[in-house]
Amino acid sequence: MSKVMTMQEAISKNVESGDLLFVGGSQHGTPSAAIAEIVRQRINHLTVISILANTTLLIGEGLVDKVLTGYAMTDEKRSYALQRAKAVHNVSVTFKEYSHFGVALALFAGYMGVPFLPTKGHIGSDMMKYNENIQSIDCPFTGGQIGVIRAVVPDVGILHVQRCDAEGNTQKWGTLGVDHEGINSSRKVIITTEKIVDSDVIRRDPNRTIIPGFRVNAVVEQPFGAYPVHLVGCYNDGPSGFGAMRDQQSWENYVKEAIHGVKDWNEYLENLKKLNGDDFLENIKIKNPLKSEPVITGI
Amino acid sequence: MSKVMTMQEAISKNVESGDLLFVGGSQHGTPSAAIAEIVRQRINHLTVISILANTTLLIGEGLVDKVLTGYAMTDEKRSYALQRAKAVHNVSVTFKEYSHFGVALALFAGYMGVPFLPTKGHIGSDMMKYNENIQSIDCPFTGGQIGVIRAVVPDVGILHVQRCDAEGNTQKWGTLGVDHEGINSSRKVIITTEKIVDSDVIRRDPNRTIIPGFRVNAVVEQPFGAYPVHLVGCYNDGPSGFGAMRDQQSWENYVKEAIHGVKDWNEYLENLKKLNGDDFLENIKIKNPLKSEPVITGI
Amino acid sequence: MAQIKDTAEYSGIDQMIISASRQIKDTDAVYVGVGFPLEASILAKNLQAPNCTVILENGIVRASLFRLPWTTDTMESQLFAEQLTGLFYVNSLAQAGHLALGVMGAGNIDRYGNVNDTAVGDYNKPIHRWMGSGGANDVMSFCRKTIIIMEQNKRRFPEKVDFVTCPGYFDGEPEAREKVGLPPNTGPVAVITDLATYTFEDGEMTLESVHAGCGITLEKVKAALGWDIKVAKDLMDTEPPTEEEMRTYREKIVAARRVMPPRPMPSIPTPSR
Amino acid sequence: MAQIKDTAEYSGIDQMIISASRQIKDTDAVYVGVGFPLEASILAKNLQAPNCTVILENGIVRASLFRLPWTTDTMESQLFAEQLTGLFYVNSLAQAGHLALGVMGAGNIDRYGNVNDTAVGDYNKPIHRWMGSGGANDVMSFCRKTIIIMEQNKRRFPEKVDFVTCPGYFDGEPEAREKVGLPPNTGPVAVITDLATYTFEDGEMTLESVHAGCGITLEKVKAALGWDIKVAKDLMDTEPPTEEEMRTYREKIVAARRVMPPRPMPSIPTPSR
Repeated sequence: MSKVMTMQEAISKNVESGDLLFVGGSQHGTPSAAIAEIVRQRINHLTVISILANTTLLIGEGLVDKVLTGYAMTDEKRSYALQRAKAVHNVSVTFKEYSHFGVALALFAGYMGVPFLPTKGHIGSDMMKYNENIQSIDCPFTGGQIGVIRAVVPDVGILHVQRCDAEGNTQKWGTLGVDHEGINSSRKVIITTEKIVDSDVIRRDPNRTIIPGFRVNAVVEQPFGAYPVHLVGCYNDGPSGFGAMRDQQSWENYVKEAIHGVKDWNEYLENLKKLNGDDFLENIKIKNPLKSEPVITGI
Repeated sequence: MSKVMTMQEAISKNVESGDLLFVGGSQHGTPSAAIAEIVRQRINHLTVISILANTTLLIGEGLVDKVLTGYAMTDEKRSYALQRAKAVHNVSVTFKEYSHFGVALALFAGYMGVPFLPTKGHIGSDMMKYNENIQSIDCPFTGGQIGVIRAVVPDVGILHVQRCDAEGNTQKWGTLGVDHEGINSSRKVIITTEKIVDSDVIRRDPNRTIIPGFRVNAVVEQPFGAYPVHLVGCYNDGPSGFGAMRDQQSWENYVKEAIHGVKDWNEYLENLKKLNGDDFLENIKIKNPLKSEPVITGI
Repeated sequence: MAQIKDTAEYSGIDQMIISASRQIKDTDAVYVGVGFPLEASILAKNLQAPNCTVILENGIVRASLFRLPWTTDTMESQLFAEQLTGLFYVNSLAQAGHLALGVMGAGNIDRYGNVNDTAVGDYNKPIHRWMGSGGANDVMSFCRKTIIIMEQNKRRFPEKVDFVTCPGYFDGEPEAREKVGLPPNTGPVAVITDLATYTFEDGEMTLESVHAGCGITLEKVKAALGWDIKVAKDLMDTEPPTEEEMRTYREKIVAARRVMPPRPMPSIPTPSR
Repeated sequence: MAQIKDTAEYSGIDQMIISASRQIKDTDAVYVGVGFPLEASILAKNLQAPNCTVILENGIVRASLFRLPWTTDTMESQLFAEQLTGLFYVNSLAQAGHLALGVMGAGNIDRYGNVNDTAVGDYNKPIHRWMGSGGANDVMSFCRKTIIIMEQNKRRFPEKVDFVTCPGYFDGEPEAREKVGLPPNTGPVAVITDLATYTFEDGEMTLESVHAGCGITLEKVKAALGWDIKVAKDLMDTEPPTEEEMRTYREKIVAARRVMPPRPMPSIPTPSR
């Protein structure tokens, strides 16, 4: 059964104010277009769990109440996004800090359907003092102390990938960060993809599927959906303008140009080409594509 | 650094009497050739952890003291292998029984490097009464009861795969049973492979690697290394003779023909062809190979 | 193996598989064991549930139709699956509550739906042994609903099993599953045999319908049970197979049944349940 | 950023990276953070450790040589890796004890090797904030040995950190790591700065060598520390870079340093440490 819909539908049907949201694509293939649509729809009071991924924009637009993270600027003095959240939207963001692996473990516990996972990390650190989701217990087998990280089950997860089929059978390659555990822990699942492929492509390489169709609520075809973040096999990091959006003027310009001044991501991409030349997106595409050696199946 | 060696070397250098052994390939791609070599070298007092895989032969040859399993005939009255272990080798085998997922969890805990994993299964079952590796504790977060399965860290793990490179970067496709957690939990790792491929093949599809070279101690190229069990992309289940080896005569015939009467698996394969016709192995090869759609990388 | 002799054009076994297959909805993701459960799920995919996703424990997640394989993990059941992964992944799907339904066999089952796949008599000196849980404990612990398919006789339906491999409703006390830590709102919901179908009312197995169409009587059913079964107020005759069901069943299941391919080694993995 | 002015042909930073790279053995699997640690590991792969496996937290397991990337996860650092996976896998490798060495940066470090990457002053009203642990706690909790590379000044080397992001040896009590449940035989083994190198003796940071070759003196080192440092009995001058080391360092590291490519969005993932 096809799950294909527009980005507008995918977000409005599946993301609600107050949701606990997982954002995939830490460092690789961030779902930038989907994030932009959440901003466009001004869905607020979100709690976000992610590794390094696009939370700054959501924060600065006042849509985030709480962040579960291993790495973020939590100090208003040093973050324009936090200042803006407070000044423009009257939102104070709270943070629960883990080490990166703690975020992975919380999501992994959610994916497995257990209330926590044990770890030999985090223990003895002061993170435990300020994050009640990290505890230490007596190990039932060894007698020593063992850390435990509480499960996180996001209401909705978003992942951008290279290919999936209309039913939502989803394949991503390259580094996966916390994508596997994050998307599999999520109750509702939105997949945005560079390309919707025939199911036959998926089914000739089923080991690459990271979540099966029956777990997926929405499939959106969105080329350059991770731009300006790199996506293996597709495009490199986007050029120009880094360091902008650190003040009110540049931030508001960006939000207007990329989100509220356009109806969708495709119009934004078209505007990028108008501004920067028709070859703007072409230029960041990979230049020397390499193919994997096919694996064989059959009877 | 190349890890390539003969099966004889791989087993003699890495498997010792008294070892806790993980056998991969539950239901798919069992490392039959490697098991035969353990029998040939008569390495005994093994504890074996596996799902449905080739333990019967090891048991009947008196090489196994203990089995960690989710599914096995534990009753001497109903198992020729157990009768033979006792009568011929004076070995009484003990069993620790889990559900299948319990075996996966024990290995997964070993792979993660934690002393246990929690689960909502096994609890309330009588398996807990007879297997001290399954306990129930107060959940540190929810207050309710939660099952815990003790980690298993095998001394050595054996996996048969379709391809790996000389350094041991290993790729298997098709169902994986407990292969991923089993081989990654093992201290020493033996990979037997249908084919040793150029590292370039691995490195153009690194997402398929299930264990990296630095974790691997031995690589053995062994065509038909899973025979008579099917291996995706290579061959179907082997024909003839199922149901044999349920008595002394058939058992001893098999062990002579397949193991002690030949110097290695390749000689056994040659004998199979002599007995059954040159096309014997050719006939079980897949007839209609299908290729996966390559994934693209590059810069 | 007790084969039902009857005068109808279908046997109790046929009725059992067809009745079980009706329980699978088109939107379900179903955790399926080997044997009858696999047959029931393939039948459902050929009838009312073409889109249901079949989950096989060794790591197969499959929405597309496939021919009845001789066991769960074969070249054919793997080929063209939507996802191939491992036992850990499919059981995590189950444990996290994503699987609507489990369909499995059983060695013994008792009044409160507790299943014994391990030992009759003393565990250390058993009168009878099966191979153990396999994936059965996983299925019945995790799936939101579990259906058990098994041939019925008095020996296999004791009032209380000697060994609980898969907890049902323990002694029938309310919330007994939740108290030990099993996921809420799980447990056996139906037992379907070659004689009758059963549901669970307040945790107790309750006779729902008798396979009258193939000559089974209430007395026959009761004689093949180890206790005085609770009978539903609206006890019915089991809905006989429709023509379409029987045709599809004959074509896709009976004709496709294959014996395990003969193999030369003694140490072949036995298919799990 | 304190840049060492010196008369030699190499700076304290050069010495720091080269000294750190020497710690990596050809057989090691090394968990590497972004920045100086990445530079040190790429340098090692071009010198004495061509076969070492470099582990990057987002899921890169890489034995083959690669050009210094501008951060850990780039198209180039991914391309042709031996294994691409996720954060869970690489940290499981670490937690299970398979990684011989971790190399990381730090915000502050104290007398007993405790690292603060979080907050100076009160956690809720900090005088200074960093981005938090990233992968640092994972590296230092799990790797058999951890090396910290950082530029040195008195502020970054307090006697006691205000917030323990990554436990070192706590207060120096024997077995303190094991008591809280950290894996046995782990912890920081060296701190390498632009002024000096340190080891840990009985859990206490101990001055091992001074970068005399680029004009650093013992006094200068002591002035850039927040406590009276324990000095090794056999205090040495740091072994200066060899010609081969300097040539390789200039070619493979200095020439390959790139700034982060400019990007149009504010919400770019900041590279982790």
